[in-house]
Amino acid sequence: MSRQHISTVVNGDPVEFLADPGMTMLDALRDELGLTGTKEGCGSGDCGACSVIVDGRLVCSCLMLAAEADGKRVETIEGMAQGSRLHPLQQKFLEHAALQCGFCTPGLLVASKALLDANPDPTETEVRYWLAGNLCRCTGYDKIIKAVLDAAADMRQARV
Amino acid sequence: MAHVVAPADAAAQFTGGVAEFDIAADTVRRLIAELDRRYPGFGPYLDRRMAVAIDGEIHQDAWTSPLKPDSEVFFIPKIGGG
Amino acid sequence: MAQFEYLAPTTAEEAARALSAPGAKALSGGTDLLVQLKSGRARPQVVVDLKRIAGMVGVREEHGGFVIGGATCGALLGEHAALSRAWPGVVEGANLIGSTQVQGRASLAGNLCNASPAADSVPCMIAGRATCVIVGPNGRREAPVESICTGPGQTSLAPGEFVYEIRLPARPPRASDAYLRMIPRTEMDIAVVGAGVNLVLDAAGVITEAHVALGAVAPTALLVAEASQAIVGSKLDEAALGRLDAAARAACRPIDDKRGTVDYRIKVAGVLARRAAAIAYQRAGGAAA
Amino acid sequence: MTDTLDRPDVQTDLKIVGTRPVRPDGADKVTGRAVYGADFNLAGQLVGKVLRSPHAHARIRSIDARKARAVPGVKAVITGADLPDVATEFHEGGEAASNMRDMALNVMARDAVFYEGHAVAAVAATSAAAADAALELIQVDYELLNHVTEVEAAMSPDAPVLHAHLFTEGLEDVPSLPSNVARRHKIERGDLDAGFAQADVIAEGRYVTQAVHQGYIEPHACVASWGADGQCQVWCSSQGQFMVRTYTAKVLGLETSNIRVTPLEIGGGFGGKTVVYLEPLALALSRESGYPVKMVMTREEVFRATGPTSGSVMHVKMGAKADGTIVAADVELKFQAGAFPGSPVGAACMTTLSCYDIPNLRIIGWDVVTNTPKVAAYRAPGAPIAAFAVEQAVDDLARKLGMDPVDLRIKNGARDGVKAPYGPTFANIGYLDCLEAIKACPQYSAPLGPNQGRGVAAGFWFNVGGESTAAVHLNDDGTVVVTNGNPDIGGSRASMAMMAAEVLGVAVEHVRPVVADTASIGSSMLTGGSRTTFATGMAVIQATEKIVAELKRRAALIWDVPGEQVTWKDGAAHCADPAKEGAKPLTLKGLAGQSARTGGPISASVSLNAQGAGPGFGVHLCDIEIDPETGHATVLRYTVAQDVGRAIHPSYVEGQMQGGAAQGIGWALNEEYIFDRNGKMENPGFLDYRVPVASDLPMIDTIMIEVPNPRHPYGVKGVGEVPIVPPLAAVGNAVRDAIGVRILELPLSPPRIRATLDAKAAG
Repeated sequence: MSRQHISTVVNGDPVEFLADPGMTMLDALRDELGLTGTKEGCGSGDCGACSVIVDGRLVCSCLMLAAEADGKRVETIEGMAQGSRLHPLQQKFLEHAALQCGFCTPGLLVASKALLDANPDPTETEVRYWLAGNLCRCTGYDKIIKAVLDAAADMRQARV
Repeated sequence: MAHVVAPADAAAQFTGGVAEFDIAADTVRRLIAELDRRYPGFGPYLDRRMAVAIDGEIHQDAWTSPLKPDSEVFFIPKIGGG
Repeated sequence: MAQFEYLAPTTAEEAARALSAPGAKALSGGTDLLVQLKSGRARPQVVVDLKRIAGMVGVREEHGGFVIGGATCGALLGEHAALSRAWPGVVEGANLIGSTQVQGRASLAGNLCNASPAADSVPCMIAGRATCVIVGPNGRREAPVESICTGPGQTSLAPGEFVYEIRLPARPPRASDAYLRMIPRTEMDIAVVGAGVNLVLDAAGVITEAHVALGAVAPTALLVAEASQAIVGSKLDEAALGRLDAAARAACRPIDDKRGTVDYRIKVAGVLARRAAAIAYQRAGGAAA
Repeated sequence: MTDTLDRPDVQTDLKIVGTRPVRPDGADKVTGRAVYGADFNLAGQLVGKVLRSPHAHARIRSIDARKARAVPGVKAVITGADLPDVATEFHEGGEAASNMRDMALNVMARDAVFYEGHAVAAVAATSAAAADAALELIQVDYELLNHVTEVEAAMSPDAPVLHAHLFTEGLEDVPSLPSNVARRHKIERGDLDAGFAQADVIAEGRYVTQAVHQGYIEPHACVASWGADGQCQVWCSSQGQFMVRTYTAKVLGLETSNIRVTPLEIGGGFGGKTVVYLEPLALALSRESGYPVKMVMTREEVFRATGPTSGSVMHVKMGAKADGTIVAADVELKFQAGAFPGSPVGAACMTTLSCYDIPNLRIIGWDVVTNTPKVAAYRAPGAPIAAFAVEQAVDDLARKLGMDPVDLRIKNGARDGVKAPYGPTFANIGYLDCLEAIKACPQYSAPLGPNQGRGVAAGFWFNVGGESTAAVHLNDDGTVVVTNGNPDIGGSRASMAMMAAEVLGVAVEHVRPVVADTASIGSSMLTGGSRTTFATGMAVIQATEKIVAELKRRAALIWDVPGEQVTWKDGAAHCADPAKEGAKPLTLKGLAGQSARTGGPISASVSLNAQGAGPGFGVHLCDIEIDPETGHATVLRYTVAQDVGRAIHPSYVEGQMQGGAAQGIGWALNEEYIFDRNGKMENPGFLDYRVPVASDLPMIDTIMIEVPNPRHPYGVKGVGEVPIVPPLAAVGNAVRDAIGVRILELPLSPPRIRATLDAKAAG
């Protein structure tokens, strides 16, 4: 099976790589493009550690073929900060100690960004159900939800 | 004379069920040596498997821990953690 | 992951030809197919991505009803205000599949053609009398959604055929639907039992038309005629709900598995049928049952 | 050398301890730059994969790998025959004491496989596809044997015997026949029969729990490189790089000096990464292939082949007098050990009654091998299981006595001066304070609606001290590096920096904490047993105190005054010599700048075996609502009160309390290993192995009770493990309160709750 030429835009930068047909988007990000911030926790779409945003839509990159990314815009954790200026969600996760081991954190940050892009003023319940696909085993979610709500408030403030 | 207590199952295996002893010893190392003299094989078993609690405080590896004349010494299985 | 060839045709006819090849499998959202590829349960030689075919992604209103592209993701349905107003149950079903991430990919046609008895989107499609437009090597045909699944993992589609779009009929006034499912957690699980109810009321709130479909209680989703008869002509009073509960339970032919027991599924099928009917009744404008 | 602090006065006027700075390693973790096990790569590395047994119990007659070796791109294939036949030897490398032979056999089978998923061969190839192809071509000739997975079945005389050499230890008379019972633990006190004779009420029950997994989101991963000169390097995520080095050396028969292990970031462990699975295989494959080898487990492999904790059957009988005095307790615990001996039933025996002062007790524990994956530690190993039984028996006693369940625990609770069932006398413990805090918290008196229930439960864990090393170095500009050997799973780098900064009297931002590889720091016991902040923290404090002593000596040299005339405060040396009136204080920066002239670089290192780890107590309160028609349970509200000694970084202490509670709630409601008739796990994935998701849980309120541990300069006690002990029973008691009948078997899944309600309705 011949490798396929894929051209896509990752975190705003045009990128090209060759992909075996069976390669997932997650494998492409990690092994072809060296972006190891997106993690594999299960490979079956049940843990959310591989969350990325494709054309504005939050998806699991482990359940998407790399070939499907041709011509699409992909946003990963590596694109959330602007240089060394952290995104408000990244800053609040640190301030609230909303991570312990940190393995689920990239997926949760990308998913939370997609949430606030769509719903700038979510309730606690809306945050919890939106993030239900991002498993965390260390924190019990309490501080994560508080960090997202706090960041949302700051971002609404900044917009005023 | 330190008052020494070993777990019932360790005692069952080496001392025929005797689990409490009174032993004159000023360090844990010497106390274990005396126990091994009375019940051959008991010393290495205690060293390998047991932590030592002296007057209420647990010492995981405590050969050098001093004993007071009326110390209370408990041998307890080594504790792992998760 | 076994090796295969990836094709992304831009016309339905091209796709049908590609899917006719031996060992060819269709790809829409991929949230079932990729899991099966990785576990080795599926070993296709060719994967045909349908998402670049015009009409496969999107929702449009037509003759008062709705036409949903076969590869449209559940999240997009939830964002379509008119569809969500007219068919809250269908949209609910699509938006309970897996996680937010899965709903960003999983499609109604994919959920249907994967033929899992527990598929969340299927009960309300069946109860809503939805049909699907099927494209194949010898042209297009339309078929009711309930005719697609023939058993766990099996469909009535011929080689080369795929579901091009799902059609939901026009809604008379005072008509609505609802979907409920039983899962151990609050998200992420496969339905242990699912129930979709579609009702039409008259001006006095009497049920003139009712369709009840159950998921995960038989080799395929079940359209339960006796359950409809149990409530048509009523205002969904306690007696009607009791008859509905009994009819739903009687129709179940579930299995014991790692998610639930036979006894449990039968009992809960009755419970969910009642509860979904009450929600659909309220949505259709009837007083709270 | 062992620096034993006898009785330091616990300092209270602290400026940094107790604050909540952002953790120094946080930026990398929120930007995706942190390097976890699977993120590390070496040029030219091969992909390693493992062939695992499809059978739960079978003898291996032969393995033919010729076709596999012929696959293009395959560079190495190994089986048990390529690894040393390790002799039985007990070694203290990570947990209490592990049998090296069993560990080696668990890393790769030799003559027989003991569970479905047991490693039988491994390959290394230039691509994953080639490795997969090779695995399918390895032919293993198995002779199927009968298998047993359930613990009581494994104990019965006619059960298939896994190990012919296994004779039960701990019995009065040495048994003549081998069996699956590896060991009997026994703790006794007083006269059980006399105790029960005094009892006015009795509570009794047979409790059953299933094997559950730690559930860390990061699968095991490592990269290994066997040098042509025999020098080996390993990069991996684990709870202890020294543990990996010790066990890998034992399994491969290598000198410790020939292995250097570099710790990568760890994506969760909870005890499950305190043993080795892949590292010895990756090194063996690297030796045979001549290339570095990278191995990453799939989620399915993590479930099938890495240590869950024990499934259990437990019998509890407790008696109390009418006035609420508990007079007798008889507890029997049967725990699965998995394929090789070593379940946490010993620790369970020691903890199960430790919240109580009971005069007459007997605790029997059975360690039973079964054809299931070898059990590994899971956060306070064994204690949550035993608490599930005892804390519900206590709940029954309270109901029969008509007594408030917290009051009953206060009346019989462990306190200073009480002798623990396993021996030592408690001192400086805050258990009663936790009970009072729960009784006073708003949730305890909040009204409950229909189908709602409230449950309370207590929990105990010893906490461990043990060996740690820390080194502190002063940089040229007066900033500081603190190096230690403990992987940072939950923010321990922040605590180390805070403790060093406190001693130095400088802002924590000037202290850079580093976790070093096994060649760059003295040996340290792994991160686990709730020990890191206590034991490694103690080493950090002592090393920093040595730095301060040296800085004062250097200042005295500069001022040319006697040493006693120099004091240290707020990050600077102060001169008290009247002759040097007006001498400006010498800051860290100033002293660092002159270090060349005053004796050279300023560094200090301390290695110690920390004694006196203060035990931890916790009391949890759970409100739950049951849907009577579907049996679905929803946790409405949850409060955790815990004696934390002294919280160095309160946010991360709260995080341990909340995380432990969440794992316990998952264990109680939905998590379980499901085996089919062939001993094959039916749910090896996060879809049907159901850990709690964000929408399952409410906020988890925390009450930190600080009863300082005098054996640590700042009063630290371990906090990581206690919080998982009470929740199983807290949820169990809440469900009982809601539905009026107790369910004695986990998990409390909807089908089980609905079936219980139906049985109750049927009378």
